[in-house]
Amino acid sequence: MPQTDIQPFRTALIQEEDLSLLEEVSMKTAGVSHLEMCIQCGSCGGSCPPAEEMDHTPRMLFAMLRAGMRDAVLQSNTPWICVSCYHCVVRCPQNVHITDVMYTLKSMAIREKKYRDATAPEFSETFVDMVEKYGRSFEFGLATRHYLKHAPLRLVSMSTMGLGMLTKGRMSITPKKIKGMPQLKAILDKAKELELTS
Amino acid sequence: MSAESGSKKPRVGVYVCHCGTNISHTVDVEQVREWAEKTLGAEGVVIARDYKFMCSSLGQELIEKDIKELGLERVVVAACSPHLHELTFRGASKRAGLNPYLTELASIREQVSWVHTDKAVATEKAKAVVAGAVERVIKNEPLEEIRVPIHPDTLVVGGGIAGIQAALEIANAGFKVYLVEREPSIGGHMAQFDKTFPTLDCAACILTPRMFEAGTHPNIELLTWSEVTHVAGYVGNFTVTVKKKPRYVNTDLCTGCGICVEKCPKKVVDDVYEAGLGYRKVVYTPFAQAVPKYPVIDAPNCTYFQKGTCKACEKFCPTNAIDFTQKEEYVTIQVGNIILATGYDLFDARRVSNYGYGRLANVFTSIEFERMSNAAGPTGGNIVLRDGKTQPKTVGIIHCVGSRDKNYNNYCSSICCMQSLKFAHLVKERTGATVYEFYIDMRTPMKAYDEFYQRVLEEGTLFVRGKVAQVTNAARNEREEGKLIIQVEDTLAGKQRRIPVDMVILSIGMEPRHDAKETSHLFGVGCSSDGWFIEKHPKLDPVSTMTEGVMIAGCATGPKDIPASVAQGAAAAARVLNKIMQKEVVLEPIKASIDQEKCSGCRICNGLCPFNAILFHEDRMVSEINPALCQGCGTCVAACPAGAISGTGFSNEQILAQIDGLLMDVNLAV
Amino acid sequence: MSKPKFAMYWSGSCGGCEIAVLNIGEKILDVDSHFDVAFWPVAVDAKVKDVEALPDGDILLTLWNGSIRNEENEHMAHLLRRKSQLLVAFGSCATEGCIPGLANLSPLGEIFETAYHTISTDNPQGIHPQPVTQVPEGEITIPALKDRVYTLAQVVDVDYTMPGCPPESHQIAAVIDLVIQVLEGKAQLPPKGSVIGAGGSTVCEECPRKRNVKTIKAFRRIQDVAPADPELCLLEQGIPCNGPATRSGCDARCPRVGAQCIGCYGPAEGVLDYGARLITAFASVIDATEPQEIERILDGIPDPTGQFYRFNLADSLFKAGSAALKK
Amino acid sequence: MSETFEPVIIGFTCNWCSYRAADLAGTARMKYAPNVRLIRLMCSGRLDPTFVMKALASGADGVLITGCHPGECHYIEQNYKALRRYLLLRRVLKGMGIAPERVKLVWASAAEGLKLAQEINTFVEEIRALGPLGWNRKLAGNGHALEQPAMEVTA
Amino acid sequence: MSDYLFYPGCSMESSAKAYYDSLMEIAEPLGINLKEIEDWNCCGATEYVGINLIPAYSLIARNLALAAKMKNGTKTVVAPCSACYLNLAKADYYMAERPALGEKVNQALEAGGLHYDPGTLDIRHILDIIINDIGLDVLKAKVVKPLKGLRVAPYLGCMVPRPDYYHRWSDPEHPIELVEVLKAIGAEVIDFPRATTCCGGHMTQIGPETAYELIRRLISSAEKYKADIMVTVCPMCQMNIDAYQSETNRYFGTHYHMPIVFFTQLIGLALGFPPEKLGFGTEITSTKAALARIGVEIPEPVEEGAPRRKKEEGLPMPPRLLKNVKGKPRNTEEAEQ
Repeated sequence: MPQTDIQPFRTALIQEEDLSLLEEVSMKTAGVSHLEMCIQCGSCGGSCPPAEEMDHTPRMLFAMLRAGMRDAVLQSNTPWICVSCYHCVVRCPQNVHITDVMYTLKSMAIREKKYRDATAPEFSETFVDMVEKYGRSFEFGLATRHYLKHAPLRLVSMSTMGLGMLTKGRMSITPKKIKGMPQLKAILDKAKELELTS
Repeated sequence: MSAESGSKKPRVGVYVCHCGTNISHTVDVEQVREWAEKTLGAEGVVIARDYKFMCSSLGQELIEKDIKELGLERVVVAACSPHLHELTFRGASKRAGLNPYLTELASIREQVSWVHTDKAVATEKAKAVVAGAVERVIKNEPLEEIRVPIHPDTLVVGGGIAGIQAALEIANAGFKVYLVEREPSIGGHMAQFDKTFPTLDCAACILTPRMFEAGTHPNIELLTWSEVTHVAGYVGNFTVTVKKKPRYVNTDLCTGCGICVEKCPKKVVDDVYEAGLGYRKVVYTPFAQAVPKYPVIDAPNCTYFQKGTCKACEKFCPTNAIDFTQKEEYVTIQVGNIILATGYDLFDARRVSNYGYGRLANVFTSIEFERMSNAAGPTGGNIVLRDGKTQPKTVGIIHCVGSRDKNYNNYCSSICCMQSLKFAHLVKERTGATVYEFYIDMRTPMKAYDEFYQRVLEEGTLFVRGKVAQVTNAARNEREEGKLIIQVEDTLAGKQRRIPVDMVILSIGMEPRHDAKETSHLFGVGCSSDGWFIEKHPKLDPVSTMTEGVMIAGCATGPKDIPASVAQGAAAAARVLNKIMQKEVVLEPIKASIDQEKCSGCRICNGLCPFNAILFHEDRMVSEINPALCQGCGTCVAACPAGAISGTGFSNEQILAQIDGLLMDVNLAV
Repeated sequence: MSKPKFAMYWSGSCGGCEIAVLNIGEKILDVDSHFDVAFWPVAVDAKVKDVEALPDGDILLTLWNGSIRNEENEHMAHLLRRKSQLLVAFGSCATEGCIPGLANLSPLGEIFETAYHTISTDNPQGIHPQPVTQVPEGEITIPALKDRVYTLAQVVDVDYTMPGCPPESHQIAAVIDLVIQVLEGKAQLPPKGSVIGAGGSTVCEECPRKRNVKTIKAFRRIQDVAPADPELCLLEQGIPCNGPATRSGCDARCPRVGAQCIGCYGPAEGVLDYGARLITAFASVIDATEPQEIERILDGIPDPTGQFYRFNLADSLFKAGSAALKK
Repeated sequence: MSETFEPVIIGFTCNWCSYRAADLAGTARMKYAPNVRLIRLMCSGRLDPTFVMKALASGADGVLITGCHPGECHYIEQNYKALRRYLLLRRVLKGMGIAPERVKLVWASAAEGLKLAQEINTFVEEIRALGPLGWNRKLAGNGHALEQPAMEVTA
Repeated sequence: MSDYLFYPGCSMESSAKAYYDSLMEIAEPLGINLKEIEDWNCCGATEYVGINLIPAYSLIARNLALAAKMKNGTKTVVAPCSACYLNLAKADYYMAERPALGEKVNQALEAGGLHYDPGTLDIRHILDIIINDIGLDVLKAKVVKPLKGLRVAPYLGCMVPRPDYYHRWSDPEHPIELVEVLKAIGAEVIDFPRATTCCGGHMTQIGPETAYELIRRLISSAEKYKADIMVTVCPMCQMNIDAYQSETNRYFGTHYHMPIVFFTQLIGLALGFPPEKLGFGTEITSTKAALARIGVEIPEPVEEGAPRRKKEEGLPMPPRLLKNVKGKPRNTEEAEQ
């Protein structure tokens, strides 16, 4: 797990000012983020169902983006807690694509290895591995591999449920694979070379 | 460009304005000047000058001097839009003895320097625009401005506080006013309010005297329960048709005793005056101090009109004033000026579904609360929950509902902060409840407004800076059971909060009237994409419109508080009085006329004029245009297959020449 | 004493104008009695070299009918201009290009193709005319076509124009009378550049049909309107009649007998583009506000360009279609 | 043609809507392509097809006609007349072998400075794509027989 | 029979088989002809976008490109899974809103010999199809066994009504579509305040405590409103509430029993199909008790905000709004009818 000595959200002093940060995040976000339009009203933070688990409310993260607090933002657990419920998006008076910004922050945190808990990032990566391998998601493989690594104890408690899913035919132990794997691979390989630059 | 060959070309002067640096920073003004003198010399340009501010008195004198000394016969000023300074420079020419209509403005600011960046390209375009103006002005003809007398009467549309104010100002100056209001009584939104911020004086106490004055003023003719259906004519001479909806009450006989209302057996929800919070009879006066005092029968809900029986009101009326046979009637009035004070609609709070209005009983709108807190309202001034009895112990007031939100209305409704503070005060005063105010930004800019904010702070209202995310009845724990929970981020604490309350008040914003677009067409005034009427100039001419003789006042142009609306009403009145005192208006002499020799009487133009200015002489089999009715649109000019119709100011010759000028560079290249 | 000289020439045209002149009956004798016919290929035998031999301005009056289609036309135009005091563009071809002018819609290549190498032409050896041909006897030439059809005024300076396809005989007679009166000092010539032998308004002025405010829901070909109301304005019946935009002078010949005016007298006084007048005229009577509906009504005019420019194309603002102009 | 072809376009504006929209675009400092040169009419109903033909025949590559939105005409309904003429004019142009897309009618209210600016940019690009018309040059031919051309009409 | 391109999504062949089976049963009688997109791939759920943008959208766009190739007659792609529906729709929308994204994604697609022009397809959810294309009247007409007396909590979840860039739904927070459909098949529908709140999504995997709390909120308020059963349109929601209910109970020491099924399963019952053909019995939290209830009367609950007309004493309520659009205030009396 990556270590960073700076923990800006523990001090009242801003120690980093990366003023291009906001623009960078905006650029790397799908669609037109409208991030620069945020008026700090807090309708996002107010809307968030799992807010109680978050280091920062989304609004606060956006303020920190403006303040250029790169590490603090990318270390925040907020994007990883986001459940993609889009309540904030439809309520935002400025049409900020909040959920998509959260995705962007995750990908940046992964690229820069800034996240502080590996559970979520690695779950995503496992999921993606499956998809890149088979072209379809593979719940059984995903669950087992994930729990083995991150919650071996939970695996036990979950097994009853998992068993239920298996016996009721709601989970298969063999992955489905699409015909066009080579094509998909070609597409994804190409895609990985590309970056949103404008 | 051989049209002029033979006959000698008139002497043209070209004046290029720097407009400080507004033009010169993107257009090489000197180059344009030099080019005009050289290249356009062949077209008749004898002098070209450039100057820092052509519109300044010195700039104008420059032109006057040249007209006199160089005997200029045409003038082109390359500067800003003709809508700003056409009159200025026509004036200059006139003073120097040149017919004002032989002067043209070439807009190289709005159409060139302000909208382009590349200086070289902009300069070339500027030249083209100037060339166009020069070729055009050569074809201009001297015209005489048309003067028409102004009818001294005025129409005021909308009987809210702005309209009442305007009407009184004009009436007190001794001129007749028709005050049209579509509701049964004048008074408008203000009549619904209890207290007014920041002074907290009672709305009724300050409004009703004005209403009464308007209702009894010898110079004011009230046309309530009426709507304007048609407007014809132009400044000074409007012909307006007003539809008077049937009251089913003979106002000559009615004494306003109110027995009919008392006896009427049927109650319906009052969506207008009581904002849906209370009931009224089917025959009703909206409120006690209504002006005029005569009641109205709400036919669609009236048992007699539905079932053919009842007539309770008729039976009990001591003066036999009830008249079920009344039909709507149309009256035509002549006025010289019109003031539109048509006001606003309130935002429909049900659209913000996350605030639960319409689904959660104890979520109220600001207007509902106004009625509730009003001693004359449905609860007699008691602040209670939807059950009609329980007093709230905690109240949440939410700002900016439907305002400052791209999902609804982008703009700030400007009164909500103050009205919310007022509510906080009233709730505290009447119930002692705990009050929360949820705001994004506290906006208290006018006189004594921030002081009021201070006062409410003192009173212990709890302010939370954050746009409320949702109001829900889905409790998460006992503390929240049976309450409305306001979920919000306290942006100052940086934490999400769930605050259980008994009552929620939504401070809903203002919207343009739902029929603002129709109204704007009816009166020919501009209407923004939002629906607010457009001022002639947002700063310097806020009560005039692009249509001469039609003024605007109050919330019809955008959200305003009472002082601002009153001020605008008075300002619009001043504008009208100024016109009336001038006794006559000057009209642009842009008119079409038909060459009787060339007209073949084919009658193709006859169907084209919406102002019925074209008449056909059966005897001579030719059409003719009535200059008084012609508005100068030029549609018939463009339509005449025989080329028999010509239009002053925008003649074919002028426009074709302008095209040649605009394309001069293109053709020089060939 | 010698009589003033008269000439008439026939370039790119059908010859109808010559017939029209002969149509004036015994008036033709007045021509003979007042003029020496110096040059009139149709009527008298004279050679171009005779004309060339004349001193400049020796011919008093030349009636020129026909468009300028080839180099010979152009050459003769310049020649007769030099030799004549008064040059009159006589008839629609000379004044506005007329039917020959419609060639301006097609490229020359196509015109040759159609004329010499299509089924309608019997051309076994597939002859394709060349401006210059070598034969044993030497070199023979035929005049090359110009890129497009020109009106007389587009090539030389013209004194008067006399519209019509052909000009009405009574109008011709009137003009001849006028000239004679001028010769006898009894009348004044109209100002140079005037249109003669025609009215100043449009056909509707002379049309006897009843007319009202016009609103059209559909345009229909005259043969589809059966029977057309004999009293009522044809346009009001949806029949695309060019009368409203066409110069008066023919006494509304066609509408009188129930046929729509096709516009042979060209534009009214001072009109820059004849077709444009018809576009606005027809558009103005359409009774619809929805684009689709308007388009549906316009479908009733299958060939608008032909309808509006049948006679005037060569003299229109565009003068030709882009096909003929593309370089 | 070269990519740097800069079309010259004549724009006809209505005094009450689009001309004011142009003023608004100016006061708001909105930037748009400099290829359009505007002429002010009192109403789009004043637009005589002659003007459009004159512009195209005299060297313009395109003509932009602007007026009040349907139902918003300052003169009540004259913009509908402009619409009818425009639709018929396009058919005639097509018959002449001129791409009807070279003439475009757009509605822009006095409040729509931005819309006007955008419409102008779009139209300039459309004309750029069509390439030069250069009718004035075509007419200025030497008058002698020319080789086979192709029609310009695009559908 | 109206034709649609069909994107089932991974869960339809595993955890949400019941959804798939029941949909396949009811499609025919409702006249819905589903043509499965050949060789479709996973949409990346909410995971891939969190790692790498362009690949994530290329992954989605491959499906769009394949679908576009198949579209003849219809341009509508139907997705029953919320996440799939949203991903497909978002890709189509963003590729247009952000041309730069569109270009990049197409560059990637070219590598696989594919291409997609945003706007070529309409991405719609099966519920949208049933209510707007098929229509309630047709549905009502097909009902043979109205679910009289079954109290259902309509649970739409998040990704169907939100962000709804194409404005297909009546409201992003309290839409009426699912309610209408359930009423049409005779069920008693409760005014479920949490109809569109979150089930915890993938948090059941990576942050169970967070998820359990969200699940608890849902189950508890469904129970508070005396619902016999919850009805959803989303595999993830169904999975979380069904399969993780016992976990949740264990975590909070509660004893909730709130079965949850797919709306297509209930439609199936109403259309008279036998439960086993509709995938009943595959749920972890048994529906036996609930289904047994059908036909039994249940007393009226106290609902907040009863409609104005019924209520003479106290203060009147404004009528409910039908569709959330700008317009004349108080414009929707019809909302009452």
